[in-house]
Amino acid sequence: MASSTTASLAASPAFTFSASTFQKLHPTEYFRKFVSQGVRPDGRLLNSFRPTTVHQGVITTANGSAMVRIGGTTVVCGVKAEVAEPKLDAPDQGYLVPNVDLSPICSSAFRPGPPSEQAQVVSDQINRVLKESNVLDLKDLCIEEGKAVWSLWVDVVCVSYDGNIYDASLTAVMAALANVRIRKPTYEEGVVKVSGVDNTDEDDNSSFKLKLARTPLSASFVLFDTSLTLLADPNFAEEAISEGQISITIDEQGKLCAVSKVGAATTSLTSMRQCVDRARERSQELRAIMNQHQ
Amino acid sequence: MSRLDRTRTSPHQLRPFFSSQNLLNRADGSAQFDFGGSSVICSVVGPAEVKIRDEKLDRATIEIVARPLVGLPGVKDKTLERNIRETLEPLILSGLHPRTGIQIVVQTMKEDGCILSTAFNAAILALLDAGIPLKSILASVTCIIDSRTNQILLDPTIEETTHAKSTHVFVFDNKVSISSINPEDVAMDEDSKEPSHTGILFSDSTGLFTEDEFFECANACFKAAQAVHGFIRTAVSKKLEKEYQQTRA
Amino acid sequence: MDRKRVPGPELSVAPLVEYPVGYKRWTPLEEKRHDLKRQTEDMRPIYLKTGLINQANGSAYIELEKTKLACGVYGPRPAKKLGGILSTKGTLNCEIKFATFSCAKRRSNVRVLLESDGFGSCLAAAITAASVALAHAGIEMLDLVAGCSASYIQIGPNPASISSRTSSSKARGSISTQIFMDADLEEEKYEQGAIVLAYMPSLNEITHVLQSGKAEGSTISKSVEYCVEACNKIYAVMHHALLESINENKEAL
Amino acid sequence: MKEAEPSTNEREFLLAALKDGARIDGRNFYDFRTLRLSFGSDYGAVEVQLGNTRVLAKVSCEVIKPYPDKPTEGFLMFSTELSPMASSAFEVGRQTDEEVLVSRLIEKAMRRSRALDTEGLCIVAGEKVWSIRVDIHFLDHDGNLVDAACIAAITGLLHFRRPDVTVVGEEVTIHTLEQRNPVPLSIHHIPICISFAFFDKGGCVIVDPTHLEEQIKEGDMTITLNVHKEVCALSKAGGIPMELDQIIQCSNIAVVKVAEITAQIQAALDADAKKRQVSRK
Amino acid sequence: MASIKTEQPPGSLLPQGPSIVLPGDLLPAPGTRLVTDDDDAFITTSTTAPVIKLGPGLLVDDDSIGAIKAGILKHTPTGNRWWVESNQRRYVAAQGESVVGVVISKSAEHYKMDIGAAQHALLGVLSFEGASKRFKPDIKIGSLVYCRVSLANKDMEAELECFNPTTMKSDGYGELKNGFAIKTSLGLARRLLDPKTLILRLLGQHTPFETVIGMNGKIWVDSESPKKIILICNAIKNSEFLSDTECKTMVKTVIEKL
Repeated sequence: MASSTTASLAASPAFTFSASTFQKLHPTEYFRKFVSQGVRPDGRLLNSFRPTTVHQGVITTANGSAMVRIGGTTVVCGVKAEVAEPKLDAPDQGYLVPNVDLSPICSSAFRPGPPSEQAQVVSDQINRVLKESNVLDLKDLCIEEGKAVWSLWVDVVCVSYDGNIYDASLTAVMAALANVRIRKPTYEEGVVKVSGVDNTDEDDNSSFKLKLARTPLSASFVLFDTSLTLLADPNFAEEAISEGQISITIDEQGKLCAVSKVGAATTSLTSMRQCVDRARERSQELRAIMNQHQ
Repeated sequence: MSRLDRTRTSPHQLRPFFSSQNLLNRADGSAQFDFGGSSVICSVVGPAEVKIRDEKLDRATIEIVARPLVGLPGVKDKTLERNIRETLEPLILSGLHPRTGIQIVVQTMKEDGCILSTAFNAAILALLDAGIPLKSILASVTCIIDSRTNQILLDPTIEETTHAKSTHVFVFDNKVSISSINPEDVAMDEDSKEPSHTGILFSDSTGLFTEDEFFECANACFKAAQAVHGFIRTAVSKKLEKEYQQTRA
Repeated sequence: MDRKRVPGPELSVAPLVEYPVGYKRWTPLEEKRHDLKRQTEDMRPIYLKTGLINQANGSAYIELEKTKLACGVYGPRPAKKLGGILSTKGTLNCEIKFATFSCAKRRSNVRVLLESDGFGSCLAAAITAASVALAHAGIEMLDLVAGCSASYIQIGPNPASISSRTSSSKARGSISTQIFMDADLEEEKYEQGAIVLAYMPSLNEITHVLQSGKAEGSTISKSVEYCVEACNKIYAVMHHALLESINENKEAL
Repeated sequence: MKEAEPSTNEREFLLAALKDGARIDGRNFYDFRTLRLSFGSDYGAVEVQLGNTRVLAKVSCEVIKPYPDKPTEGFLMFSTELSPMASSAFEVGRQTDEEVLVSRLIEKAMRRSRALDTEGLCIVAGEKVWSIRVDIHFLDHDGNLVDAACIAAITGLLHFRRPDVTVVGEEVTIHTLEQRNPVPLSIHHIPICISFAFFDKGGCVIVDPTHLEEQIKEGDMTITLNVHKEVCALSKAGGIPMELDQIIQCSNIAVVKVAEITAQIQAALDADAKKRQVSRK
Repeated sequence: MASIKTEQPPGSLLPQGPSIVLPGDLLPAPGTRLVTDDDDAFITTSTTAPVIKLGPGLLVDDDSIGAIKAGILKHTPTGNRWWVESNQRRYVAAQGESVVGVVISKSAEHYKMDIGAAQHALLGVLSFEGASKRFKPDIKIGSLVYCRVSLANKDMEAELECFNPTTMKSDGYGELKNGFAIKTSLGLARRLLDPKTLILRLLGQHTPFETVIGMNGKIWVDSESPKKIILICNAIKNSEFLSDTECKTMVKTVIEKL
């Protein structure tokens, strides 16, 4: 479909140069041509998401892991459980520490060095969703009250960046957390021990899984052009020319866990409603994908 | 039902506003805005010289620096910076000042909930004071849904926030938004009695809430934001009257 | 304290792993490898794919069972002027990172390598992947470079298991040094030395050798031989992966 | 953005005026600018205005583990990042020499002079101690940041109340402000910084220089004193050499200024305490 | 200040009374022809309607005229000009305005001047009365110069000149020797140039002094003694937010101090 549309564009007399040159020169104008016809240069409809895959347990060195692909965006999330001292004001609570890493390997747009603003913002968003919609009871991570607790380092590494990092990261985080297996610890005078026996069968009681209260999953959109047309699941190019972003995060009962809208001119409540509705369907699809790979 | 801060009687009542403009002498513009016990001071410098690497040939570069009251800035403050920048950028007519920089510094002075909203309102007052050309102004209000009563509490204190099941921050401008011209929107407005021109400039909600609750919050905050808009207008008028009392003819 | 990340506890350690009495961990007693399916000269099966990173000019993803590694190539782009000196040579900047969760102990804030199982093999894999990624990026090269690793591990004491290949072992009685190709982490624990070799198969030239630990000359020369052999095998895989990517491009057009 | 140098006219006029015994803002050489102290609703928050210079200090506390070698010693930390709000010459994440200087002086004046009894911050030896944190925010820079910051810091510490705690064996209960009245910190003495600027090869000495005066000054010195005429710190980092008796003259001036400022701080604190009592009733 | 309920619906037309506008407020000019200051291209909505000339602080947004700054909406019947009288500190160079600048550096052709705007402005070494290749004025770096903005454009540095383009005479432009300079808001500078403003006259009654007022908020003052200059500068600064009567008393008290 994409190719055909491109062809028709190139054919139309308005163009004296190739579609690709035109895209480079006037990205917005280029997109407008497509959007006006209800499609996007990559052949998607305005409200369609890119093909998505979720693979759990891809990293054996981690306690839990998942690789998520949304179109050209690939992220890997690994969860490592380590032992730490609890905070004095929360002696029976562990730590859940999500961080997203956007390194130069996944896009030339990112520079080496400390996390960029974008990386920090995504990390903070995910951290807030996990906390505010109390996905995990941190008391479950207690080993010995006031002495030792589990610290779950949830690290998301972006391998390939092509937009919509929030959806990809959150999905990876939730899939990885669902995949977490921690060996049952024993605590003796300040030392936490776990068994090193590799027990591969599913229903062994030498290790435990996390009790996740809910699984929030998100759907993101960008607002395009002065018409503020909604484009679902933006890719890199679409993010670059977007006027603003909307992200809706929903759990399996259809409860909203987060709604964020930044940038652009005022957005009508109608388009907000459209996003919520679309996010509902999308999060269902995502859950289906997650489960079939489990 | 009396509010936890004991000064308010209604869940939709805002805490008293306070503002003062032009209170810093080194900045080009400055303002302080208070929602009761929460206070944010904001300074604006620019249009001023900008580092070559940040220079934009067609418009001014807008930089936001957010500083917390306690401790060193962290990822939270980065998110705050980004939220404020992404919201102000479309309001500021940066095309009128190409190859310059506009730096906005936001400093929390007192913390009792709703810091983001307080910061938004302080920032717009500071921009007005600095005479930065703007498409429109904005006003922000925060609300929570109380986990025990399921009631929407506007402009909550920190204490009230501890009982929140969800928190919602909204920003609205003073322009009639495109949504009102959009017909199906008007149509929809009849059944769900939403103000015909409720358009959201910025929205950030976390916690656990239903779709209807979200839109209820949006409307409650929209109504409350009108009071903030009115307050900003009065504050600016007062300042101008003081300035022009000599040349009033 | 790192201001630019979501903060966690200042100090956290991996739990102490303990094994129940009588639990038998792998030891290089017989010629058996940690992975029983492999002979000493066998490598792990390689999975190699190009073009996973669509923002990159060239990219490759390589998997040797547990070792997983992604490589992206960006450029050629104009180099930053080094004191304004005009150089007739380009520069190849290389950055290798381990994902925080790639090892038993969480590494703090480093990247790219997704999971590592054995150091030598991981360097070798990195070389292979980088070379494929460069080729995929269409950077002119003399030849592909394949990387391969081997460990020297003493086996025995068990006469039965003395390798007929290592003649030197006879002299030293029951103890003999065996070459384990492409050793994994468990095996590396017992290694006395290791070699990582990078080789350009079609030119038949070695571009890089990293030998560490003690080993007899004969063992080393042997290991080099084996590695070169192995590299030729790897080359086939690389070749295949690149052809694939070309075909895919054809289809796309 | 780098600082704009004052014009020759301003420079020459300022010096001429000083020769004539006058300062640009109409002050005498040994006058401090009007000092305003205002407190927030919560404890340990104080805003200091010294003429056009504005500083906000916020004191906070948390319970942490002490260093093993000092099991009964609490912590006192200062954060003195110069915000671009005070002057666009200050960049985020780039420490200017001025910043280093200011933070050092404050460290010296407050911590090294042992103004705060850190032993008194111990809850359970080797287990739990209070860590007191003073965040100093510079809002507006019209010279003499050090003096303003020190006044803000010490006033904040005097104004601050930490939650009350009861220890029963290993059991530590930290009481909320509702449960029990919070307790003040034990402050040994009140160190005050007095900064001087020198002009005319030391022929002219002024107190509390403005930004313009700092830009043109030939040398400077900061003396930290308390009401008991004890010198806590004295720093003269470079600048023109000064006669010993000039230094002594400066310290004599400082003694007077310290008395005035300490009195004003006390008055402000008392006034605030009264206000709180009234509001509590 | 308490919370104030507003009668002003958002994005409304102008408020009544002293017509104070905020960005986003729309001018009540339905169907008018209007001509923007900079370019005389005009938007016609109805040919019969009166022509409106737009000054600073107003902008045409598709078919409506909106305020972009907070200020007092001003209008003169002559040419039917509308603009927003607003105050700010940061100077933005505008053609024809007189400013006081500081010499930052100099080259063979130009003095680079700091006039308090985002970019430095250029003052040609020949843009002085009677200046020629042979005879060029020599102004030191750091000196104050009173000059006129001959060219201002958002996309390039402003250019300055030290003579009146019509008469080619210096007209008081040029280097300012001695004296002292203070920085005030642009609004105050503008008002000081307005004869309706009392403060300068009041001061003049008590002590003779010279002053040069730059539209960029830089004000140069010279008088017989430093003390007097200081007094005048501070009086001017303090006058900004005072009424006429308050000014009178303020001036009286400071003069007595002298």
